[in-house]
Amino acid sequence: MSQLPILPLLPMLFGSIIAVLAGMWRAKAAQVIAVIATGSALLFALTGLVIVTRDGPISYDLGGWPPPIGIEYVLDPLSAFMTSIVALIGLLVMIYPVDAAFDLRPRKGVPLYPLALLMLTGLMGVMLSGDLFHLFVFLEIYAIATYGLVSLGGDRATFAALRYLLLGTIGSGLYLLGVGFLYFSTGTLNMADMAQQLGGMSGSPTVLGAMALMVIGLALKMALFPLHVWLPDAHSYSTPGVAALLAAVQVKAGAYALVRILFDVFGPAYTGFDGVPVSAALVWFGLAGIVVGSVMAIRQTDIKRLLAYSTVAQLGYIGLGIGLATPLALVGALLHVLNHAVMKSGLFLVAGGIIQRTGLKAIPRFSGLGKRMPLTMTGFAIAALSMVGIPPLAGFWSKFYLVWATIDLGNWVAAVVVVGSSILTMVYFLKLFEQIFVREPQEEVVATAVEPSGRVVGTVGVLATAIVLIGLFNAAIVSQVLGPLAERMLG
Amino acid sequence: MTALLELFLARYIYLFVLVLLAIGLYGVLAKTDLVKKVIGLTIFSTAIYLFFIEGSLQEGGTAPVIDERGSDPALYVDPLPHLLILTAIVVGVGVVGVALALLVRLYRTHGTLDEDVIAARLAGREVADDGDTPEDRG
Amino acid sequence: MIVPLDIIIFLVLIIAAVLAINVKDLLAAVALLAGYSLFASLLFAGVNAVDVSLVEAALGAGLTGVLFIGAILATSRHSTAKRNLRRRWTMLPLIAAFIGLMLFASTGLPDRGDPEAPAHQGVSRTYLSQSLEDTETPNVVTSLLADYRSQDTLGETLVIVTAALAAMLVLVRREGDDEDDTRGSDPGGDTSGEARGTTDDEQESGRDPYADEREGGRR
Amino acid sequence: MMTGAYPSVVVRVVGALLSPFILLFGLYIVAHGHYGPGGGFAGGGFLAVAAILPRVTLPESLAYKLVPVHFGPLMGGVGMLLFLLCGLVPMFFGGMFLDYGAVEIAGIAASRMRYLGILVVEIGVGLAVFGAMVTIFDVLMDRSET
Repeated sequence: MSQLPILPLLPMLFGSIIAVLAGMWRAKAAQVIAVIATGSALLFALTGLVIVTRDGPISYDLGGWPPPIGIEYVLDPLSAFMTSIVALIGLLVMIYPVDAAFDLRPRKGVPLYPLALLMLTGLMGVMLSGDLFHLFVFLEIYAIATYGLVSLGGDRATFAALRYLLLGTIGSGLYLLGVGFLYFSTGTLNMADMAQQLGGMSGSPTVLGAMALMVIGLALKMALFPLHVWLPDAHSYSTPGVAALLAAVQVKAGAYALVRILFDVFGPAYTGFDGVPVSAALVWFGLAGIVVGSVMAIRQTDIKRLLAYSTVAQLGYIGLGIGLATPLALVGALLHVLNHAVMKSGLFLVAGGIIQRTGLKAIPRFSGLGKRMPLTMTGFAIAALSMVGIPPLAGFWSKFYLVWATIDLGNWVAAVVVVGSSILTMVYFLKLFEQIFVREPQEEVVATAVEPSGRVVGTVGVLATAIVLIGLFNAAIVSQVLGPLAERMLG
Repeated sequence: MTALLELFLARYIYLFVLVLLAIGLYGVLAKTDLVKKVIGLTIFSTAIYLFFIEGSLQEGGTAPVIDERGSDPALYVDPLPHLLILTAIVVGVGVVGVALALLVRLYRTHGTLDEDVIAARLAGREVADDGDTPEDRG
Repeated sequence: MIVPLDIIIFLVLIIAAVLAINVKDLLAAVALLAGYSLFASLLFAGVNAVDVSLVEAALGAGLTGVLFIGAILATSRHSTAKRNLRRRWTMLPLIAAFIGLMLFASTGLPDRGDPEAPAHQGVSRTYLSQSLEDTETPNVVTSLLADYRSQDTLGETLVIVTAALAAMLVLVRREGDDEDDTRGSDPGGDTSGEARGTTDDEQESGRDPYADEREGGRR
Repeated sequence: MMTGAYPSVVVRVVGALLSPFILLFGLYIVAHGHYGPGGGFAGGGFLAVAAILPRVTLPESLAYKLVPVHFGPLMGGVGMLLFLLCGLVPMFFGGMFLDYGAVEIAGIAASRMRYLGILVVEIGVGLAVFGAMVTIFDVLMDRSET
């Protein structure tokens, strides 16, 4: 299986290009190709995950050139884990009905699915790359595809996309500058090789500066507080399918790159703490993000905007986990990447279903939806309860590991914030629950609404099941995949 | 004095690149005209290209095309940053293309490219149809 | 590389950059930007980066300029934006912090053209000494681009294709079902003209077969 | 807007005359990448200019007959596909993705194979850049078919 690392990427690469050409011929063909491509990518990624957790990482030399010379792809538990998440969420969004997901009827030559595929390709490339510059290239692929997809949401979304483009390009520019500093002080671009070279120069101002630049750049991409300014608009104005992709996997690519670079490339220079304020900054900004995101979410009346601010808060958890830099915290952060992907995409897809049937976005008008759409709303309830952190659902466990990690370190402020934010999350979801389940239908559109189409219910059902399963089997995930991974990265 | 001059000669590239980066960043962050912002972005990225390419210089090296002098690395400049910047230039053109497409679409709706005006207008509208008027469907 | 010439070009670059973001006439700004890119490509040629110089001149200066001019002709030539002094002042500390960080970081970088610099002792030695043997290609940048690091080039080509597709999607014709329209409303909406403002292409829309349909969607 | 016949005869004639030469130069640059500055990106850029120039100067009906609108995305896809196939073929010979040297054809040394692989890749890149740039221009000029 020496070809394994490239296998998840190949169907995506070919699929997106073939979808472009097929889409010029038949409008429907592109979606079929997209489903096939993401489906086979998911299959390969899961196979990869099973094999690498058993046998250890596989390295792949592109073009047959050994690593420092050529570009290396690395399939290790972390990248296989992330790639699987991307492929899973991607597949569900591709199956989701096109009008509800993208608010655009497919037509000949409209590159809707090719662009969505290219975004997923970029995300997977980021996750597989073992080369600092190559990571930048794929960072830009998914970013550019995102700018196009966000603009589907209409006028405000276009404006949000432009603002995101300006900030995102500055972010990748800063990352590129960081890569430049590292290259000129080590003479290599390969991550493993660079980690070795950097081992002897942890105090050098260039390395510290490069670390700061790369962290700022990637934090912009990941929308970590206070660099999240582009996120609420871009996520809430884009169409439900795009928003699900953005919140579930797109911002996680930044988080992944941050984990990869801080722990695998900078390694001791980062975790050693001596005089390096980067990790402390991540902790405090993560906490601030949790508080600000939750408080802002409570104040929203538009469901998609509420979910967008909640994403800011959830990304704060991930930033906190990366900043604490202990194995437990890293497990919590990575588990939260998975949980948040499943929960938030589920919530956005539910919102898409509501919009598909009723056209409503304002929460005060949701009264009685629970009676009209029982299946969809059950999925919604599971995802929302998981977001709050009710055991034994998935969302509980990642917070549990994070709290454990903060108590371990004696960082009581962080522990209080994490627990307290659950209450804030409860507040904004209770508001929704009251409207949906307790009240009687008041609006004409609600009273006549029916369950969304089968594919909507199906995708939401898959995600809700996944939330329950991840919650029940989280011990297996942690002990088999994430635990050893965190130990290795920090050991 | 000569020491200072030598220091300047060895490092002046960084100073100039830094000035250009700052101008570009200022253009993106402080200007309100959207075209000017994209121009600032281009200035910013071109300054990054300069940073890389100037770093590839090796005293006495010529262009990295192997000629009859043989393939001793000391004879040529470092080709790797050249490749990286080739890539970055193409990426930059792509980003500018998408940015301009977004600009054109915004202009068609609003008839202006002033960021503050568009933002105010969108915010005003947001308040207006907060209550899910039928137009909000879709 | 001739140092005084370098410094002069850098000064020209700075002047062009400052003017490009400050002149009111956007066409002039784009011309200045193209000039900026051309002078940058001159600098690239000066340090023997011939490939980069060519690409920067063709794509960076040429095609970017064409795209900018196209966009300006499709929108408006004069910058009407008002100054936002508050934003300007809040941004200055950020930029100052960035400059400080960069200055701090650059103290550890090697001197200009230093043959002992780590970058010249790293992987690029392999490329230079092996390229002719491995690939029969004298131009090392080409063998790097299309062989040693061909996956980068694959990604890069994908980027430009993605950009083209994204631009298509951004400006896709909406058949009158844009976000602000109710489903099934008359696509030839008659309120379209007023919200569009004064556009330079007003007279052009008469001969555009899609114009009616489009304007309905773009109120 | 800008597309359509330019009012000045001189510009029209010069544009019409210049375009084929730019095209030729672009092809030369694509092919010449092995030995000197150039390659797919710069060459593709020149090809795109050669296609855009008639769009700016000549009458629309003629210009869009020379290089139709759907040509842009088509060439982008075809060029990219060429590149990807070039990467895929070595995998059937047991090599890695994009490892042209692994392709075994009797009488051709591995280094020669790499040389040819680079050529194919450059052509693919040239086509893709050409297609993408023309598409972006058409889209900005409101001429695309979508």
